[in-house]
Amino acid sequence: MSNPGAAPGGGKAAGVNDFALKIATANGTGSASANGLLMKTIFRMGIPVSGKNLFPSNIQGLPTWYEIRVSGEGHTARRAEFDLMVAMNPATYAQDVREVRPGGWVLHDSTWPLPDELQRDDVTFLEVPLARLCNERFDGARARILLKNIAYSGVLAALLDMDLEVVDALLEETYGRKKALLDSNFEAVRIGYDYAKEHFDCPLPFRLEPMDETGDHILMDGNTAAALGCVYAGATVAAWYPITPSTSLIDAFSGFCGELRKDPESGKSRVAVIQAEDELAAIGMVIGASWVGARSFTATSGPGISLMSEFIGLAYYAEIPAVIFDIQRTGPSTGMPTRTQQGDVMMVAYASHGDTRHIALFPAHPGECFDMAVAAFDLAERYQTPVFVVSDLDIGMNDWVVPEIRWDDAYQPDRGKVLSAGELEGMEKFYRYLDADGDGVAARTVPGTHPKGAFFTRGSGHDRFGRYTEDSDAYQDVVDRLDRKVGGSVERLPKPEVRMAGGTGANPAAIGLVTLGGCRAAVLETQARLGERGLAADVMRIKAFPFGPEVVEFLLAHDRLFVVEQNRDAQLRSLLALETEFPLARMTPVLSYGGMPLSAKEVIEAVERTMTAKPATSIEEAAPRRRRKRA
Amino acid sequence: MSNPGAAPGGGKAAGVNDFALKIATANGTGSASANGLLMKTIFRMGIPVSGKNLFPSNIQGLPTWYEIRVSGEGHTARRAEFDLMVAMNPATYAQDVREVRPGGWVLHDSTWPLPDELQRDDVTFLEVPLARLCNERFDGARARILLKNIAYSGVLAALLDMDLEVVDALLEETYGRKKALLDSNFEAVRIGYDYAKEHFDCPLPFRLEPMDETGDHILMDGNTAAALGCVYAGATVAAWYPITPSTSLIDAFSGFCGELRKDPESGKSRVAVIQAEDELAAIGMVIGASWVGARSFTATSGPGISLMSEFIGLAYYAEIPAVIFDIQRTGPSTGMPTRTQQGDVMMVAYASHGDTRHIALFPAHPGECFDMAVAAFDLAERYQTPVFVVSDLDIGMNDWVVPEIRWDDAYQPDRGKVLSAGELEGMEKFYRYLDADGDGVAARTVPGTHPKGAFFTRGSGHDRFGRYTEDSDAYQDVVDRLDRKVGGSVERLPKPEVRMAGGTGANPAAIGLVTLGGCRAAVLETQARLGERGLAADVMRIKAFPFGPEVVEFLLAHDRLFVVEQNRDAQLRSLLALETEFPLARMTPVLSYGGMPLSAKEVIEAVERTMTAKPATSIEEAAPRRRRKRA
Amino acid sequence: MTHITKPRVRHPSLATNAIGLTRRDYEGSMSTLCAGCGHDSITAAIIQAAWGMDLEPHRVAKLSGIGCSSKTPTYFIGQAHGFNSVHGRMPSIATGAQAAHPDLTYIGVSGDGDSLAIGLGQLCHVIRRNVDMLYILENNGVYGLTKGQFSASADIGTKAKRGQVNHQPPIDPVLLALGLGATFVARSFSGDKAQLVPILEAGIRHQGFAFVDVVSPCVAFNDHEGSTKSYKYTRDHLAAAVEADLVLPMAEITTAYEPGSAREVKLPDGSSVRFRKVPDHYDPEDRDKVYAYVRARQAEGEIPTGLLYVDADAPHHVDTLGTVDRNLVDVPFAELCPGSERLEEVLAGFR
Amino acid sequence: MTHITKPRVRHPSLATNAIGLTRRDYEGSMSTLCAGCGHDSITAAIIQAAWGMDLEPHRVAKLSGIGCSSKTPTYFIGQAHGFNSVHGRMPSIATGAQAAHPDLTYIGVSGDGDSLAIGLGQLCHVIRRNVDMLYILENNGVYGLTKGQFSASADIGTKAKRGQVNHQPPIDPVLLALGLGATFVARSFSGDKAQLVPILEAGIRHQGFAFVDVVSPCVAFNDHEGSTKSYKYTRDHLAAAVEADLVLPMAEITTAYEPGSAREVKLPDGSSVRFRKVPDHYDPEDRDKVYAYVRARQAEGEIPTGLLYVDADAPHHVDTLGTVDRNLVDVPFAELCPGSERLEEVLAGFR
Ligand SMILES: Cc1ncc(C[n+]2csc(CCOP(=O)(O)OP(=O)(O)O)c2C)c(N)n1
Ligand SMILES: Cc1ncc(C[n+]2csc(CCOP(=O)(O)OP(=O)(O)O)c2C)c(N)n1
Ligand code: SF4
Ligand code: SF4
Ligand SMILES: [Mg+2]
Ligand SMILES: [Mg+2]
Repeated sequence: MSNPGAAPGGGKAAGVNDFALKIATANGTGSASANGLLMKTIFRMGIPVSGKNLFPSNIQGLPTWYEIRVSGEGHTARRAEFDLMVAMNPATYAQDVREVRPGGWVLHDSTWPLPDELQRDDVTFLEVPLARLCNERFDGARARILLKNIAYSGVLAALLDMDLEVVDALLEETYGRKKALLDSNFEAVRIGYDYAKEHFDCPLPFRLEPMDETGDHILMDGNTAAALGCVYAGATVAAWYPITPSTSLIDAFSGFCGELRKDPESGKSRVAVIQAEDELAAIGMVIGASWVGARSFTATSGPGISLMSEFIGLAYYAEIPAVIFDIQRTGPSTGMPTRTQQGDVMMVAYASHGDTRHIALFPAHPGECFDMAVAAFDLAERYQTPVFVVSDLDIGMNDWVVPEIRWDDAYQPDRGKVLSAGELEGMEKFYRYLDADGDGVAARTVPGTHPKGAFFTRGSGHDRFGRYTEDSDAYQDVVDRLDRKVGGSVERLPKPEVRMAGGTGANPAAIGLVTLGGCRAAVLETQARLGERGLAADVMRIKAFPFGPEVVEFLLAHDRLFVVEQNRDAQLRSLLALETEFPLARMTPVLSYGGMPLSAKEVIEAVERTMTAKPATSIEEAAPRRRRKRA
Repeated sequence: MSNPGAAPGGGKAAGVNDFALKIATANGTGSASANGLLMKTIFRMGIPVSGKNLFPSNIQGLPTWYEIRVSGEGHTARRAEFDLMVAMNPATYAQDVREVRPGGWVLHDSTWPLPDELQRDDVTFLEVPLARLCNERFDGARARILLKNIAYSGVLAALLDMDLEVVDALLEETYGRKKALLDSNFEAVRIGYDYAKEHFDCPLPFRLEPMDETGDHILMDGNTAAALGCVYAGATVAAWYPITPSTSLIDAFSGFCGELRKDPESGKSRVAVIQAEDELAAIGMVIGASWVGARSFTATSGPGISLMSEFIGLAYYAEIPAVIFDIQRTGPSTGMPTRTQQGDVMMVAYASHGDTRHIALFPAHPGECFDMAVAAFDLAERYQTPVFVVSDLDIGMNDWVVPEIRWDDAYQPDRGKVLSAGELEGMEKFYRYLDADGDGVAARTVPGTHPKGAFFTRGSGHDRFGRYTEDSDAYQDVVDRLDRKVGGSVERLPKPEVRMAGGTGANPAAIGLVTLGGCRAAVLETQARLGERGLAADVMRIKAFPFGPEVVEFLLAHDRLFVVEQNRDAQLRSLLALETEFPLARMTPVLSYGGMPLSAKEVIEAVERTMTAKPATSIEEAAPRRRRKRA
Repeated sequence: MTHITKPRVRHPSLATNAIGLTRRDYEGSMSTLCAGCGHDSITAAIIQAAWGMDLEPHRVAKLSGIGCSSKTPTYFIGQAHGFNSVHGRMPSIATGAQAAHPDLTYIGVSGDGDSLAIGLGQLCHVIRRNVDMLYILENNGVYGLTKGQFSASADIGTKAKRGQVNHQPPIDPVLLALGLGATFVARSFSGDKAQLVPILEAGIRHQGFAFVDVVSPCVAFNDHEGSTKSYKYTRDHLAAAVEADLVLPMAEITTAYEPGSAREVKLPDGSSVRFRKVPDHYDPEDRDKVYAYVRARQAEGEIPTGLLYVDADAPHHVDTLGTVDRNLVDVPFAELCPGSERLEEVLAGFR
Repeated sequence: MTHITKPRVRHPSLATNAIGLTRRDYEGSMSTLCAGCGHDSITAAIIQAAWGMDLEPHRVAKLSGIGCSSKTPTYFIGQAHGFNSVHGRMPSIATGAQAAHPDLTYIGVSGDGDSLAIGLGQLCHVIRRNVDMLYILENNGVYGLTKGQFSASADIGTKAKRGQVNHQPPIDPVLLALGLGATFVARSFSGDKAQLVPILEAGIRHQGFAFVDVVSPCVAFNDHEGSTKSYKYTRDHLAAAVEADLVLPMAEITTAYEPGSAREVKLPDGSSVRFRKVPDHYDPEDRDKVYAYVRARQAEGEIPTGLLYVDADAPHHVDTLGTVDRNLVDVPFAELCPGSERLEEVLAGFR
């Protein structure tokens, strides 16, 4: 499959393996397993699929939705239009029915009939008395509620031509040992399946057809992948404080370490996972652990980064490695904890008071969450500074089909310049902040190594020898080096992903689409769609901060630039202008910040809207405030 | 006098009322009173004077310096060159002697003779056995140490032609009631004065000559002025946590309130000053007090702002007024707590995670600290958002000669849109976040006013009615208004101070100097000096963020722009480019960030250096990282 | 979505209180907590107490941090001003608000994560300042809203839903408060409204910081065997050692209890709290005895509940601040701004 | 600038310890504190203890927050790794470092502002976790470095240099630590090196969190009448109730005391601490008795000093974390990275 991966693959006849459905249920009714079953069945049928879980900041009772998009072409972005709505939650019937595209279909639990005012004559209603059927066959509230979900999966299996063998196999894998559970699940599937076959003509015009596009792929969420990356990178200390949507990263890490980090003899653990009392303590623990030489990390979200600001400045100035995962959610303040956004881009770049600048990596999907987690530890130790891995709720908590994660056993961690006892022994005298190699990176030592290695770490003014100072020149000498050091990291940072409309190496198209993170999927889809309409657009997806020369080259090579991102204030666009000196006026912002995963529709509309309007490039037009255009 | 104030006034013959001296002592030896005596004497002689206290982050024993600049022209910036050094601290003899300009003078306590290697034949040494003289006349270590300082003031009085009557008058004012103390101080002055008259030919070529330039002026530090502003603005709650250099602002506030806010009958206080347990609590208390309708503020420095970040985002999003004084010091991290810098400019503009943008005021001297303190409360309540007053150690803790503070008794606080019980009574229903007037500012209520006024304040997603929401449109509706609201504040923010080389209304000169805060003094002096050398330069001094149209106009009107500021990363320049879309490449940074108050010398050199080099304006030259030039 | 369990009371639910309001008038929007969540029962008790005390809704300020517990202020007294602040920092908001406008009734609701982890520092200091407010800690031993991690009040050995076992000693909020000099310390159980309501009323009347730790089972993540915060455990181990019985103008509440041997403690507003001294010589005003008593009971696996300690005379925060008797927010600007003449005098010192 | 007051000892100051180092080798750079600052005396005691225990300097990690007290790690054991972190957050740094490299000797130095105000939350949680370190609170009742504001340990009624009077009840670090389950609690006085040194040694030996509150007068801002943190007051009111006497291989220290009636408490490393039981039945292992005893003494205006409580058997943080016996920093990468084969198995679950 193409995305993420190679260029868009062979499209199918519209309808087949190209549709989106949305399932409306109530939070805490256990629909997750049913939705997972559907996702995995489609995945195992070899068909690219993506799921978006739109859940409330609540534990039980509030409305929740699950969107499934099937795309033979391999487009994983959210599809704003729905061909089929599975309306299981009477509380949201009205809204759900409204959202189906004209000519679409509504599957609902006719145990509670739809109020007449909700009827639409441009959609087909499929009525299945799911609750009644389940109540007849199963005992106990719990079983009835859970199996009702499995039952609608059965209906969908029939409607969409799912491979029942795959469904059964998956149930086997899940409930294998629990015979009773397994049987009732089998039965629930059949209840829905048979009812559908009996009452509707299956399959629907849009349906599934086995493909071979997911063979070397996995279905995983970004937090799980990032956690696995931390395990493989050799992280030994994780300190954290729970916060949605980062919590599942640590849960996954602990889970993996349970097996992968257990000492065979003693049964003890080769990792310390510390639930701190808050985010200030979490980052403090990470800094402490890194200071003694451990690979250490924390995972949090926007509010946590704000609270960590003071410590981040300490790590920057005292030059202590720290890996920080920022799984962004909708801000500001508490904002919408279960909605996605890219609102922390500017903050991570310059977090903390005074002059600071930080390395940041921007994964676009779970596969990169793994790779960048590993890279983050190498960079943090190489440059002795905090490194942010900037993910978000969409990447972190939704299941994505991505190329399988690979591991090169030849990998050795880059510990950077850490002096060994031997090296120290041979030294005349060790000074902590000497720029011996002229790359701005001074050699460090870890406590306990060797008597000559001792030095004093401080966040107060210090000179190149590590001594306390209040002298202007001695102070400047150090902060100037810090600036060179972080600037120099560019040579080891991932280069932007560039996709020329004309293929690799082709001449630049007129339009350049610039984006970062999870927007990638929608932007690549946009590129494809615009291409079909004869609008050639090149894509550059930023992978890291500070920016490398390739970023500037791309910007310079395009007349009409669009910067696509998920925040109100066009933060990536701002960062690009600030750091490359490329004029803001030449970058048109395309902004989507309502908390939903980005859809190509929004981007295409924004681009087409602007292409018909005249570009505003002259400085003279500059308004006294940021000019922005929203998606 | 001219600066701050009208245009540079009549210069005197070099030497007379135009020189700088530096006094080197040890911390905790009580030299403050002696230095204050000197400053005030010169001030009362009607001569513009400025003092810079360079003290260590220590309570006792470390070297400390006090610089006094006398400038008949009224230039108050630091003068890097010293005509006279008063070397009272053997620990720093070497460095101190080195710092005197060729042809200058060194006054030192010959009780401890200068080591020969320190002798310089291009300076004149004035030896006074101060310690010995004082030990002969006075008893007790304490008296001897303190009076030795008064004695060197006596020497300076003779050397510089000070008006002894003024000196005596000042001593009277200070020790009036304490006869014994007064006499010994008189005597100490005479000891130094007589010894100098006897052994040196007084006065020195550079000396004082009475003027009439300080009549309507006062000698005050910025923290004292800001505190007074808070008293006059009607602030009733101050919550803080001690941190240099902001502590003296709260000390002054408490001091003033002791007299000015005491209830005549009960003797109780009309203000609550709460020493919080940390900065997070301090800003929380401010937000709580503002929420119930009080004018409330906090004062802190960089580290405190970092810790307040989360709460700042809450106040922005929940729309609660808060006045925050950031008395900047040298960062990052703990940095150099007793050195000055302008390193928090970017941070205050966008503090906290998610999309945020804050109003900030940048006073240039104590006079403006008073005015802007008052303005800050009006703006915070008018726009229901945090307002920063961004000062620094140089402005806040050093004594400046500024035009006397004036108060218009007609002033009434602008409480903004706060609904009264009457207004609420007349309303159908009150909704907190309705943009009734289309200016982005919604009416608020304070608790306890009227049953109809109740609403729920939250940092989580909310709609225009104040209800909790996770809906994209309802969420965007509010954050879009917030952006309009803060952008709209420009109409009430102070306009930049513009000084055209050719006088008000003159055509723009080729050179434009842009600056903010305390740099003003050095930049105005630069303008004068460059003018003398035939280089016409206009000056724009930024007073507030967000920027108004005047800022853009000035930028557009000048070919060669220099942005002068005291940080490493050219933060004001960045902010200008980001917010006005004016190209970075056209603004040459002039940066001084060693922690010392800015001197015109640094700026002049930087400008001249660049004027001889060719300008780099084309985008194509843009490097993949911020290009900066340092002062 | 669950409705708040309505207070079970004898008289028609539309009875009005002294200011003519019904219980309904003290309800808020519909609860979005899990069915059976202990927090909803506490909400019902707050409603009952506020109604019973004839509180003017708009003179009440409801504050909270972040968490399921901290969501509950939306569910009671809809006509009161509410402030759902940030995680663990509600005490500072309350402190500032109270200093500026002391004569509102401040009700703070927090959770064990909000109060004992991220907010522990602020909790300790608001206790130390003795800020005049009712502070309810809805204690379930877990972080509910983030799906069941252990909080600092989780007991050693409890198993989380995901199976991990807690090894850290719990922080006991009652002992912490006693140790820090709290002037009103009580503990109750969300399932025991008969005890909880009068405690809340006494807490609101107390002039100072009234700290009420309420064990409030989280049915989603911490209501299973092995957890002392579960319904079952609490029911079995409740040692209703000390019951507070508030003598109010209205008869109905007192009748809910038999007097029994009692000891009167005057509350500043004239009302009084009586203690049923189950243990002999129990003295609710002797901090050390109370501390020892609570420790002893807990050593036996009991949870002493009731109004455990009260010091009605200690000065509260506004007293120590020494501010005028009026609310600072009510002092007219003319009395705050010294004016131009005083300015002249002030500036004299700077010439 | 003051030099560290050298430990007053009988033998030539260049005597070497078991690893051949002299006291000088345990000194740091010159102190920049005020002449006579109590903190300098504590620094001298630390030097004495470290020398006496033959600590390998480079195996010691010195940590602190911000304040005059927090500056002192620069003044002792110059050859140890030092970390002067940020204000009030040293405990988290120590917790992370200790988890990754437990076999270093961790010595934390803090002040009453650093520990009881901005750092109170972290202090409570590091106590709760029982992180294996020596934590010295240099307690002077004021914020020295910021020039004399009251700290949370300032006593009611004390006057600050600028004349304001403190009205808030102090937080007593010893009672706080006892209440939070600290496993080693001691108090001493900077001026009493004979008592302080053995306490520090015992604290370093203790496997767990050793909390030592040292009254340390601030001569610049808090050494005047009315302050219980002044030299005079402390000297007058010292109730050296419990004296710790560490039995070491070396004779010289023990000889500094007469044995007297004593009770042995074994420390995990085999050494033992003996208590002079001034009060009868004093039991340093009974938390409740100790708590009551301290309260009682303080009620009489006394400051009980000495090693007040110790629980040598409680598991410390690394025990509860259940990490391998080796330092995590010493586990080779090969044992941390599961490799490509295991990856295949893991990914199987995601296909
Ligand atoms: C700064 C910050 N960190 C973390 C979170 C995530 N968070 C929300 S509620 C919560 C814990 C709530 O636990 P508790 O206070 O016990 O409330 P409960 O849900 O158990 O009633 C956490 C960690 C947050 N909202 N803000
Ligand atoms: C975040 C932050 N806030 C405030 C300060 C300013 N500050 C430095 S030391 C200090 C108090 C120190 O008091 P204490 O811990 O008692 O140390 P002492 O000087 O009394 O020994 C404060 C408030 C700071 N450095 N950082
Ligand atoms: S998760 Fe627990 S605490 Fe939260 S609402 Fe549900 S039951 Fe209550
Ligand atoms: S100010 Fe006080 S604490 Fe600080 S060094 Fe001086 S005496 Fe010590
Ligand atoms: Mg809880
Ligand atoms: Mg102190």
